[in-house]
Amino acid sequence: MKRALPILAVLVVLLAAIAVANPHFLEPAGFLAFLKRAAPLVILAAGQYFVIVSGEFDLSVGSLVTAEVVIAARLIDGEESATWPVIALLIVVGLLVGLVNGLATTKLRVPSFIVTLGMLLILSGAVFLWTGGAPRGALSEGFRTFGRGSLGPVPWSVLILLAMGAAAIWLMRADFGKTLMATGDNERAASLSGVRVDRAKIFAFMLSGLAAAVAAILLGGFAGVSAQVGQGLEFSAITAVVLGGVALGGGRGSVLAAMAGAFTLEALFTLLNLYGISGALEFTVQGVIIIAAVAAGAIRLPWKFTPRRGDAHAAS
Amino acid sequence: MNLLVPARRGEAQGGRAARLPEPTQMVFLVLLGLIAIGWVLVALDGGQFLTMESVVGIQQRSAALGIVAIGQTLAILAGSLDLSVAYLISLTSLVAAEIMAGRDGNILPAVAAVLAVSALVGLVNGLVITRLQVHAFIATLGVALIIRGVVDHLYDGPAGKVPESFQLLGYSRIGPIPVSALLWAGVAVVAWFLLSRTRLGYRIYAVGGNEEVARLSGIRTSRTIVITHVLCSVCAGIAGLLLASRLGAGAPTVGTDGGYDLESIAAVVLGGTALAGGKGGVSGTVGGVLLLAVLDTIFNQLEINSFVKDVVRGVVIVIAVAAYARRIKGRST
Amino acid sequence: MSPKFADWPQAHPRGGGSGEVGGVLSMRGIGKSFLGVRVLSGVDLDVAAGEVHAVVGENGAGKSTLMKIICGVHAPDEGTVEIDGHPVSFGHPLEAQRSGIAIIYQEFNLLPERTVAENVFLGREPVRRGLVDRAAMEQATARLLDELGEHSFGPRDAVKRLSVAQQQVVEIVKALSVNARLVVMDEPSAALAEHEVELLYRLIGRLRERGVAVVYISHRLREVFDLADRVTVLKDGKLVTTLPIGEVSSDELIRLMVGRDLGTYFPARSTGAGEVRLSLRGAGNRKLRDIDLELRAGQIVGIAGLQGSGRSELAKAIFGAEPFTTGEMTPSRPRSVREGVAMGIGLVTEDRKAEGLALRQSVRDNALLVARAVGAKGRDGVGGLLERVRLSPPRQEQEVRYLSGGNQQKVVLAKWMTMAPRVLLFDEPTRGVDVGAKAAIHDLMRELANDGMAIMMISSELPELIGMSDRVVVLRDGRIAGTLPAGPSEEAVMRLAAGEVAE
Amino acid sequence: TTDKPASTTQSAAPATSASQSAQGSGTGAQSKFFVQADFDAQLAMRSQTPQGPTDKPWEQAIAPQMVDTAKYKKDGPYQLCFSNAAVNNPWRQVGWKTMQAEVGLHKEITKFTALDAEGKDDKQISDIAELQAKGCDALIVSPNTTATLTPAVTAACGKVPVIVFDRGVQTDCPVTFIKPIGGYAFGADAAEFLVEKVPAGGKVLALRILPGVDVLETRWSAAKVVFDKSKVQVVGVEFTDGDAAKTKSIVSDYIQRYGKIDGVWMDAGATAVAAIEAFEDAGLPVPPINGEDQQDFLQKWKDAGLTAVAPTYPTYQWRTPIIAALKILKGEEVPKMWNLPQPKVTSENLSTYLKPNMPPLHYALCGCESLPGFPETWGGKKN
Ligand SMILES: Nc1ncnc2c1ncn2[C@@H]1O[C@H](COP(=O)(O)OP(=O)(O)OP(=O)(O)O)[C@@H](O)[C@H]1O
Ligand SMILES: Nc1ncnc2c1ncn2[C@@H]1O[C@H](COP(=O)(O)OP(=O)(O)OP(=O)(O)O)[C@@H](O)[C@H]1O
Ligand SMILES: O[C@@H]1[C@@H](O)[C@H](O)OC[C@H]1O
Ligand SMILES: [Mg+2]
Ligand SMILES: [Mg+2]
Repeated sequence: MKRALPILAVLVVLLAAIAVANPHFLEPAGFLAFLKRAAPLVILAAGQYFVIVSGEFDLSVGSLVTAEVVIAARLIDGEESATWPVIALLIVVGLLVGLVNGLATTKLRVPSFIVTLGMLLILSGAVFLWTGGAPRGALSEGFRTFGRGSLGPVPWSVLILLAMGAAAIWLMRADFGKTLMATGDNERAASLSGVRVDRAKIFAFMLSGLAAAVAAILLGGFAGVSAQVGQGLEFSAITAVVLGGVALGGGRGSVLAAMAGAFTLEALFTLLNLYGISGALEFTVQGVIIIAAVAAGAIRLPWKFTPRRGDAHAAS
Repeated sequence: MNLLVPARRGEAQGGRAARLPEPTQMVFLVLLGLIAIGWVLVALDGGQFLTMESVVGIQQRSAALGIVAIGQTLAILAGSLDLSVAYLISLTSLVAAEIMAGRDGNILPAVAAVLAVSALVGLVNGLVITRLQVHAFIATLGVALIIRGVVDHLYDGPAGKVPESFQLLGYSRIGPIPVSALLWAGVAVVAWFLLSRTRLGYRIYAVGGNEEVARLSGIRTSRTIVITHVLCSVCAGIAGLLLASRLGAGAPTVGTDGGYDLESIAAVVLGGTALAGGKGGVSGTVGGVLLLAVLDTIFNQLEINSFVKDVVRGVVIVIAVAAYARRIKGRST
Repeated sequence: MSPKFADWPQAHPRGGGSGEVGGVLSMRGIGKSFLGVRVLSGVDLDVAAGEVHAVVGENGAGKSTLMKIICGVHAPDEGTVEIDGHPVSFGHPLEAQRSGIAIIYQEFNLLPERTVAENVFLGREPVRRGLVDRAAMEQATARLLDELGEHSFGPRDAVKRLSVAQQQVVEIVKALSVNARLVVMDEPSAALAEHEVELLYRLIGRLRERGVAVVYISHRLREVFDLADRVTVLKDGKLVTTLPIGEVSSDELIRLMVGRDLGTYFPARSTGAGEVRLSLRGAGNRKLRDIDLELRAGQIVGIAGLQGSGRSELAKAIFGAEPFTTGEMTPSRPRSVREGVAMGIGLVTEDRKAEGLALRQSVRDNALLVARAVGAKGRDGVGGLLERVRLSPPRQEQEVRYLSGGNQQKVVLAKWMTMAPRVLLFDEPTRGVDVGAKAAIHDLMRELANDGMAIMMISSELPELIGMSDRVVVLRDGRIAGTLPAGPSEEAVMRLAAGEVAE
Repeated sequence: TTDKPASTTQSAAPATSASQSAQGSGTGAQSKFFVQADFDAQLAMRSQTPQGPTDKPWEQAIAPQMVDTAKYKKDGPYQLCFSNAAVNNPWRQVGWKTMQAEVGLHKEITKFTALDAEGKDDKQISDIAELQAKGCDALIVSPNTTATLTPAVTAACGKVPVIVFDRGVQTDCPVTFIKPIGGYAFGADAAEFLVEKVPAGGKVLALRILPGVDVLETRWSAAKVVFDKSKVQVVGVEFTDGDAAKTKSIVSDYIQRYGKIDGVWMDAGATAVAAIEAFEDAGLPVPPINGEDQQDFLQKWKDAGLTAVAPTYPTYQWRTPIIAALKILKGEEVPKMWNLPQPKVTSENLSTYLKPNMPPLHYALCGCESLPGFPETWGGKKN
């Protein structure tokens, strides 16, 4: 919580700025709509957090999201009864992709940047190979409920977000989280303390895959089948995590802050939109803000106390 | 109870692995193997693999990526990386074509402007990383967004015009060797020379190997990183010039469409340079780029669709780097 | 550029000490804070040419920080530094280097992927016509190695292939190659075995002869008394005193450092041995051969040996971090760290920072790491444990990296004690640990033994090893060269370690 | 040696713009891609009757000016080559499958060599060069970018008969250029519909994919001309990147901000359904809207009884280049500018285009129903 304070402060300022421009935003409906829109990215950020805190990267989540949506559409093919089996399958696929990423990273000892870059290519190639180039089939209404519908006034995606967020926080407080954190901090020490570091990292990748699967269910549900749902999400998720003050390289930062980072990014997009920054210049503003935010965080914290191998080269 | 357990895996491999060449050399073996496989496959398909046109094609296809990847090699060796090259290429292609505006007399100013713009972007990358202490991944991603915004804001399609004389850069060849390939070779030789023969090169390896050790040994690490980023960006600028000469105009999407950011990084690691820095070199990168180009040529000849290509590329990259990791592990035990 | 060892006189009597020649280094009123924490204040230090000046103090007393100020790594917040009477303010290590200051840092400072010559001349590569002159660099390195009598490796070997001791030699060569007026050595002997320390002594003697000033930091008081002309004591970042070495005794020095009497005694030995907790019969692997060893409840078994004799390998193999490929281990041979832990074995590794701690995590999280890794219960007792290991102050939420070396080692101990291990292996438990913490760790080890734990202790510091062990096993080239009963002489141990046949 | 043509007659900058009439209608400045003459020509073409068989619109041509091709005449069998810009969206997927099926119809084509440039100009330039060496009898090009592919196409013209389709090039060296009427007609069809259905003063939201693509720029610039002359108020012009989620968010934001949106104009149909859903999720009736001939939109239109129109950019144009190539090689005349008819889907003819057994992103005007392999090859199900 303490570590999440700076980013939470930034978030509050952004939210206030949005509210000034758009008073609807403070009404429950307006705010819930914002949460709903942010939910997929926040969930992805939480998943990415586990990987980053363990000292790795997951660049494959964007294409995994696309692949999941395309798979769902083809398999469900408008068939209501297929909804639950396919959702189960999507989750299995997400976990499986994470498993492969994790195994290749730990057992083949390939830097995760490369493993997941390869996975990005493989997934985007394979899924379209399978569908012949464009999404086929259709999602069922039941499937779409999660991204579209709500329980009373509260969108399902917000409920799912809350559940996932709580689970992520709980996981990081549990033994798994503590040992994962230690692994990201000092893999050798963790291993010599009996931590199954490979297993911990594989599990982290699987959580990222799971997050991608859930994000895909929400995004597919929200807007339907599309071949580019996942485009660029990997960079957004990593940016969100870093914005939350979580260091690339591992061993530092809280999952709450990572999720707050995702909310901040989403709030930033909303704000730029509201203040009518021209479509293109939005990117420029975004770039400046991200650099500035990370720079501010770096200067605030003792970024370099004990020189540590790998700090400067977190990409490895 | 626990008698005579079998020897460890690491040990068993040690002997074999120790005889394998460095990763930067291994990539050329893989390249040869791939050419052999390609030759067979294409022959079975009833075609001819290394025709004059495909050899020229391989070089043409490699040149731009090759030049960017050389720059990326420098950045990665110094323990950094540059995700802004793709947008920078778009930007510099536009700067070049706009200034040239179809007139021969403007070529020199245009080239100078491109070099200045790219050096400036490299300087910004380097300073954000060293002065503001932002991780290279985020710093260069941020700079990429900034350039993207500017380019998208100012341009919505190809612009400017490259005069005939400058287009020779992209199109002429001397026998089977395109001028663009010579340009690539030139950049590679300069980079190789820089890395292996100059103090700056030594410093790049040192900073990438361990920044703290480098600093304590009296190296101005920030300066080294900044210079490396300037060089990396200048390489991207040169690629932008080359692409402008090929396209006859500047194009706001030429860099991203080419995927020069992630693909250049892939080529570098495929060439055996460690993503963590401090280990590897230019020759490996040349091999890595050629490997990707030969793969492309095989796919082209066999008319395999782009989805299969992506899958194969992904698998090749991971397996190659896994092989290098094996080798290194074998060595160190 | 290359130093001329050949010109050095061969004899090396102790130098004239302070005052004889002009001061090379003079520091006045040095103060330094990190993140608002005061680390140094008002420290003065003078070093004369040809003087060996020892700097001692507890962990965290500020010795390394002071050295880093000399060498341009940190800028002082207050005070002045003069070299040869000229005030200097270095903004970068490079500038210190150019003023003729060389340093052997406490932490290893080499690039494993580069060659010995490249490391030695790192940042100062000789150039000819703008290009790096490899040949000159390698020749100069070869000459320096030759001067040192080091022939086991050459200038073109990659540093990653060298042993720890060989790497330490490279560090030394690197410092010497600067041809400095002032050489700072921050615990240069920490990674060296006794006979290698001898080599270091000779070297320092030659430097002194040449009029080079040497600042020498060590936690081993014997070295201080062997080498130094004067000694400066730091405590809590403040100067306690500077004295000629002849005017102080070892007990006094300890009192100055710690601020109280400690005595130089080790806790009393065990009275009797309990049941056999662990035994090896003919155990071996690629580094070890034919090891027969018994660890008994209540006993401390000391393992002696030269650098690379296989002591750490033995500890790691018993623990399950490395395999035994031959022989037997009872009750069973662990195939992984987790199996070792499950058998009740713990290992306090020799390299705390690299292998023992997750430095950015809290004291509590580190202390609980093993328990969490194996999913064990009993986490409420952590507070008590931290008190028991005498962590001071026992702040559980503190990040471990902010602790002194001694306190860090206590956290490592607590980490294993959460598991109440039956066998605890200590590899260099007091390396880089100050005298105060050292005594605390010694007391604790004996306490654990008395509580019935079986303990194995590896140490390169013979007095400590001899003082603590109920039995001393000497390793040589991966084999047991001999076993000695409690309280052997240093000579007896060395004779076995260095290769004379045991009876 | 050079692989480049001796001279290129290109004018890189898009032709001069006319009618800079922003009028404060919210439509912004006119696109620099706008060419009044082309605009007028395309709008006129909409009412002309195409020549050729009515049941095969891909063989029809509007106001053709035939060119002689005798000099290309040669005996079969033939090898055709195709340099494709990309297969990176459903529109191109459908077209590409259609083209391959068309090739399958002709025994005299013994070899069909296609290279995919994956959306990279530079790769397409090399691809075109490489194809020239493969002994092709004719080269079909679907250029990735108009200006930048011009030199490469010019170079090829000197060696083989070249057929260009979809996006154009800035040279008339190809034997024929095949395209539907064009983007102006598309944009105007949709805008005219909205102007008719949205009450005066009504708020129209315009959604565009991205700037800078000529076929899309013309669509918007034509709509702008239409809107500027009308009484509707364009409250926003937004770019969606073709992303459904982003589209839905943008539309929701506009609904929230303005309370009511009276019409939605889109430059392409891919995200039309997402836009519709934004109204549904807000519990509002869907205002008049345009989409494209994609199945998901047509389905939604029917199910929800929308007030809608779907201009098209027919994928059947992918059949024409093959037909044209064979005509050229047989020495038959072809139109210099082969303008294909560009029908629009309206509520009257909706049922003829809606084919529920086809995948959601299938384009109805594929002209592929009679081709071998239909519907499975296009991802459809037999029923
Ligand atoms: N870069 C830094 N940032 C913050 N604090 C630091 C830094 N370097 C050292 N310290 C703190 O300064 C104090 C003095 O540390 P220093 O390393 O100088 O002690 P030392 O006397 O060399 O100890 P040891 O005997 O363990 O080597 C310690 O409390 C240490 O934690
Ligand atoms: N020749 C070598 N090359 C690289 N590393 C070595 C070499 N020799 C020893 N080491 C490393 O040094 C460590 C200590 O080795 P070993 O167990 O053989 O010696 P030791 O007797 O424990 O000496 P130390 O005093 O260093 O602990 C081991 O972890 C080993 O990996
Ligand atoms: O090639 C274009 C295609 O990519 C786009 O989607 O629709 C119009 C076509 O001209
Ligand atoms: Mg120290
Ligand atoms: Mg040891």
